[in-house]
Amino acid sequence: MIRVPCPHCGDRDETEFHYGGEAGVAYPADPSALDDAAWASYLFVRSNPRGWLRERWFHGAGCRRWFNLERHTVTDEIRSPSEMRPQ
Amino acid sequence: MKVSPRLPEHPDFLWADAEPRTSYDVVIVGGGGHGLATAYHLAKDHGITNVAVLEKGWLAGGNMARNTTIIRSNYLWDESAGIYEHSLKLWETLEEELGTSVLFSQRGVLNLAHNLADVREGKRRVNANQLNGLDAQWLTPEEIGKIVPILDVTDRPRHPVHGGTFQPRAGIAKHDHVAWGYARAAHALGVDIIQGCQVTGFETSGDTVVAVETTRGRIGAGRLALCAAGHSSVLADLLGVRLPTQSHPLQALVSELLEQVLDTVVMSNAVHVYVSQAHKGELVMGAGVDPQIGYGQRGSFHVIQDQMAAAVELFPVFARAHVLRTWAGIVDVTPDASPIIGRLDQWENAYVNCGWGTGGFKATPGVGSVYAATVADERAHPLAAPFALDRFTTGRLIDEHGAAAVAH
Amino acid sequence: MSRRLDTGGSRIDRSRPVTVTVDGLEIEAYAGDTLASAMLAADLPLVGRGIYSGRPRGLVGVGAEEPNAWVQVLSRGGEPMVQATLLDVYDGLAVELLAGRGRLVAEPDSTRHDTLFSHWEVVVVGGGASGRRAAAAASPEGRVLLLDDGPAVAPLDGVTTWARTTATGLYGHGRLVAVERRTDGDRLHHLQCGRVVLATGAQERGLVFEDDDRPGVMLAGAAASYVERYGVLPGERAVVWVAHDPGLRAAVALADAGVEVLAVLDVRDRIAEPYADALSARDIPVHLGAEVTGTSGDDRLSRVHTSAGDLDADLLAVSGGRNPAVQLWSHPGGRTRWSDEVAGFVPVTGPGDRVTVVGAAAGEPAHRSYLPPATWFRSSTGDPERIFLDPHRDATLHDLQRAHTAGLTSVEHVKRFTTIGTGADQGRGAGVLTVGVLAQQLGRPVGEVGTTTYRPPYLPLSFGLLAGRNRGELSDPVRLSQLHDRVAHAPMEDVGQWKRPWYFPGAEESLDEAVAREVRAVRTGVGMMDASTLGKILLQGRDVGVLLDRVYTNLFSTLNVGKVRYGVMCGPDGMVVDDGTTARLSETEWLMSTTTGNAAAVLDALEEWHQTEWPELDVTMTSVTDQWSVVAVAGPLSRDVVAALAPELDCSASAFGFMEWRSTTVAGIPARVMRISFSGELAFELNVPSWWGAALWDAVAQAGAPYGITPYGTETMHVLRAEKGFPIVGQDTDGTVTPHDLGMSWAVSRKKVDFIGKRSLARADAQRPDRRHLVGLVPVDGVSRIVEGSQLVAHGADLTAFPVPMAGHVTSAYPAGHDGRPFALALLDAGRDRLGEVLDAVDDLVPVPVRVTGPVSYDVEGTRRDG
Amino acid sequence: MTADVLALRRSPLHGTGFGLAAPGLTMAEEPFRSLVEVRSPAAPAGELVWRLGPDWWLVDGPPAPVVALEVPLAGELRAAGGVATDVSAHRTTLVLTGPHAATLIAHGCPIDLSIVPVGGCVQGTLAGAQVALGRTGPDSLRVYVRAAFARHLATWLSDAATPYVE
Repeated sequence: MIRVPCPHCGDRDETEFHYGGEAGVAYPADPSALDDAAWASYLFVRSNPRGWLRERWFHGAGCRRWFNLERHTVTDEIRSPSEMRPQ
Repeated sequence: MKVSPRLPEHPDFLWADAEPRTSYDVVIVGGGGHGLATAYHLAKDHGITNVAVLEKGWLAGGNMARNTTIIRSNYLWDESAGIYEHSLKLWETLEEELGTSVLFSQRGVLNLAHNLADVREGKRRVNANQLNGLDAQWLTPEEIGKIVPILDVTDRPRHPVHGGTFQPRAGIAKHDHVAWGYARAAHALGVDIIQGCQVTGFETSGDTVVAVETTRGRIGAGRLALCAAGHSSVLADLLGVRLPTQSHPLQALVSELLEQVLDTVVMSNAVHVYVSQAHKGELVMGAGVDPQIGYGQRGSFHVIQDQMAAAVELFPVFARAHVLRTWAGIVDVTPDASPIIGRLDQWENAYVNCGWGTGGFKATPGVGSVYAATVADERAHPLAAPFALDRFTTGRLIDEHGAAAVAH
Repeated sequence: MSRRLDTGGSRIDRSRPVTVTVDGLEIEAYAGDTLASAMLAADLPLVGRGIYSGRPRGLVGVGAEEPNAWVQVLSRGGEPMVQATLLDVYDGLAVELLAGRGRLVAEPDSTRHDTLFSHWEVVVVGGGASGRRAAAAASPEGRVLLLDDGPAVAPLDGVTTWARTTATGLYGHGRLVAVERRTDGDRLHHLQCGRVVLATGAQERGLVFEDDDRPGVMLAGAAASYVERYGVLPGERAVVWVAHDPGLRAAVALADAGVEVLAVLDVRDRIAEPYADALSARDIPVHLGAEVTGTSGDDRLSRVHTSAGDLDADLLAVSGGRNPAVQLWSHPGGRTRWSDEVAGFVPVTGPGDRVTVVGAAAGEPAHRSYLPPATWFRSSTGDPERIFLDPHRDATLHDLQRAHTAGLTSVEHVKRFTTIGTGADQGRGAGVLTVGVLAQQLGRPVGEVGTTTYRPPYLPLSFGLLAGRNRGELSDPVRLSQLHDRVAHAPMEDVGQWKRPWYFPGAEESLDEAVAREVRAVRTGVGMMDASTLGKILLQGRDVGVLLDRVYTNLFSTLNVGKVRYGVMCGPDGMVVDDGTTARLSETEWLMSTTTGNAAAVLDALEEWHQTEWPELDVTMTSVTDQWSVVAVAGPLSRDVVAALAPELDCSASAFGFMEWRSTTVAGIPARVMRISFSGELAFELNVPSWWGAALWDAVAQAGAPYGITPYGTETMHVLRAEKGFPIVGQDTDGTVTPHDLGMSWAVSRKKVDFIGKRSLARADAQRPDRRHLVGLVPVDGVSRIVEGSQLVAHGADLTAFPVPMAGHVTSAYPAGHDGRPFALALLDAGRDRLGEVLDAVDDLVPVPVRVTGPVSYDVEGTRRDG
Repeated sequence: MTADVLALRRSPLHGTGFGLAAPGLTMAEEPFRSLVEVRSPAAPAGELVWRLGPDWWLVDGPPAPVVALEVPLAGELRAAGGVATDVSAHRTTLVLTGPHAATLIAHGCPIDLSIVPVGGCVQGTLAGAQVALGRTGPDSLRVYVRAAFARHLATWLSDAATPYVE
């Protein structure tokens, strides 16, 4: 069980959330300027580290806000929900 | 008090651990079922015996030891059916091939449909399977009830059974027997099996991988074959290749030993129930994949609870069975739920086999054969070719989500 | 014969006798007994048999460490494989002894299993002395819970105490799962803990030797506990063999209870003075550096063979050491190491700062007077095939030796080879012993051989308990439209969690007959259906048009107030994910509809794009799916029905155009009426606040009665839309289909710089001319039925020459359209270039020749939508 | 006429017999409340105003005896400057009171309600249904559940309440 620290609602069970994968992967400013490989990288390639990962969560059953946090993918330790503007 | 029959004994000798030598023609990273089968086929089919299998922990202690051992080939797309059916055929002769018992039991696999959309998808898959020469059937609830009397096929359950697909040649095997059988056979052909040897880096020259750096020293590599399942992306990162895989916990559980009540495998993607009764009598069940990335080999308890609710709904008789032990494997999932097999991007002599998600066990013999051929011949085996990494760039995916949300 | 003492027994209530049946034999017991203590009191030496060997097995332990006494409960509905040491007796309890394998019974389980969540600053597991100390110390921290698996916990100030509660799993982030045994059905507790203190104590472990599985061989501490807790004498003449001081204490306790202790053997060469004195005072001979080498007897112990000679005894009490109970510590990833001082695995690296461990579980000795225990596991002699390491699995030293000679050195491999520790007791007794014996076999220190990771649950949990209240109709929420009562007589189709009317059969009418009638009504008269389940999202703000332009493939910002537009949504990969109509209610308000199954996913996706990529857009989104009940009135006569219902509304085609909406009242009910059509016919969708849903349905039925209005369900809706070639996302698409594949290039804007999915549609694979296109199919003979899910192959292809190349599949098929003839939709390779071609649609290897048509098979010109 | 049309309304739990009046627990549906979701940085005015999330509020007012496409409260709140959406028929209101009220919810909801003050609100899942839970007193809670889930939740609550019915 992961207790996810929602910055707006406090710690809640993971069942209230949707997982959003790696954070910080921005939608390209001009997708048409990317070649197929770069576009495929945006579509499909995300960090999959054994260790700390900055990732996105969505409190779908609660305040319905997206936010970022850092989680250790081996221990599930979570630190510092970071800035409010997630991406 | 009824006494139970013993399972077949393991052979008197399996394998002896090797000390790493300075170099090998092929270094396989990952001593699970796929790595061992690949080593075996390199030696057996291609005469390449100067091979090391590096395992960071204990042999076959990863997903090989943690899966629900379901074997089937009834996948939707031609490419998938091709490689899985190749594998199923190898399963059918594996005991003779390896000379050891693997307890492959062709008891059939049922995939249940719970609504009209499931029915449609199930029939689509059965028809594709039949035209690909596979033994697939569509069964009505009544027919299913005859095969699995303890399954409630009335309209009582919250999500009633509307029918299902059935593959009679599908079944289960005993994972330790399989892994150790490959290890024994590979060892007998001269393959070095090296446990407790973790890869920490790679030495490269131009577009060539020269050696692997390990916790037990540098090991020269003529060719490199990654077979590390959920850890593949971590290894590929060391070579500067970002794989489109994500590693998730997949939970499973067993019950106590029970007198036989279920002699086929029943899967229900819609409600995440995957159950068989193993050779000794325990119910073995797989659950859904946790959504988040996780390498901790631990899953979330609520997943197990949801799964039990669904299982008891379908099999009321299960209410009084007990969960003895739960655990999780780490499954590496690709965007199209199909594996990646082939050259590792720009590297001349490095290959990758990963992304099997929940389907890796059943593919073990097939992967061993086609991946070994790919590495030995330095070009993709025809059954492996569609699964090359570049499909994510071209967009020519092999999307098995529709027919197998969790592929098991 | 009874072994019950006249006095004593802290857990039993002698005023409440109960009768228990074991294998058909009635025995007397007391409330507070476990089945194990009752059987011991009744002098029943046999508690089970070896799973493979069939060897008789007796009671070994007093709690969760018991390997042999697993029974099939027959009473109260029955339960397989219940540990007799943890089974509280009740009057009428009936059990059957087992050989390591239980059975499931068909009788339905009616037990009400319960789940409860609770939240605590501190939870202490284990009500022994160290647990009570920890709980008392923690009490100022807030909500503190002390739980214990025993029958009672003495009250403690500032601490909540729960008895009969066993912690079965510790998970990440302070989640503890525990089971409370209740007479009216067990309760599964989810405890969310600020921190957890494990005071779980230690479990006694045995010693192994030849014929160590003979009934009458028992753990010494367990034997003493039967005296203390239940007033039962476990034997009359006993030999005690120990490797640590607590075993000596047990020997003294047994002697004081009246057992004739013939000898005490200790593997060590020295014991502490207080114990030497106590044993000497009771005239009990002590043999140091001694060991048991075997046992004799038939089905129960009669003679013990030792290095100090043979002794006639009916009890051999052994105690090899204490294993700190580190299972819960281990569940979330806590590590352990071997300690020679403790002669056990003790906790080291924690699973995080929320979890601490105290007392015996941390390896602390219970008494300061204790001398160090011996690291000792088995006698030095004996036939390996008769030295049982794990009697529950019938696994012997011989099996372990075979694993070793086969080349296995890891304890994980050895356990799998021998199956030690995989039984119902999960090796609580055998696990550490096996590590020790393996270390000896390998000639390596125990700490180097290592231990295994413990997996939850600590004790078996029934599937029914885990399912809890989620049984039957509660197993997954049922979602109902607010006019469900009006349509509840129809057979229902499950669509996600929704129940939707599938068709409305008349008396004796089949599905096909009912659908044919319903289709005819809509095509020639008027029909009505409940369309409430479609997802509805209200978008508000200045920039809604901008957002919609980005998420739909077509242009939306140009839509005028009062108008409705159809849109297709793709994922970033260019594949269709949803479709629906959006109405512009005002300059800043838009009402979007989604497919029934995708409502939540679409709202989630919109919020994701908005919050994570375009937060600068002035848009808010609110789900209003359940706010509105929607009745679709469709058919050439629908205008008459709506006109009768809504006198204030000018329904004429000129005043109220296709893809427009109006506010009005319908039968006095405030309504929003939309002229949209999923059937191709003139149609009106009446939207009212859902508390008027039933009233609206009644009013439409009443107003439509003169026109023969016919209720129709999802099946007819599908037929009607299929004739118009309207795809259903998720049926005619499967995540691999682009809008172009569907023939909807008209809905893909070329003007927009970008929309979600646009870049992917430019990839080579999306541009292939031979992609699968949506087409129509009709049987060549005009009558053969086409089956959904059929694969399409070349006409006349040899269906025995595998693989048969497949060119596509049938996504939707219906036995009869408006003309009474079968038709279908399909995805076909390069389908739009193959109109007129004949193929075979194959289901179950039976071909049906079909002709490829365009996807629209009815009113191709689109003239009927205006009536 | 207005009264006639109002009388045609059916709340989601109409006719289900839902309700309980036991010593430690009462449960009832309060039908036809005026419920409006408001998006604004500042709390809107109102008797019962729940904070659902950042800049997101639920205003719960008495039933409005008017026949209209939306309840008057929505218009009032819009006029006061918020972005307002009528959800009166989208959700229904269940009122639970008594010392067992919070415990009853804890049988199917992992949220720690004890840290929710009077006037505080949390959103989460209860028995598989998304709900907003507002505390109006030490022993009284309001449960706002989507209309389509209302019967499921009512059945579940009635089942879970069994131990608290003396």
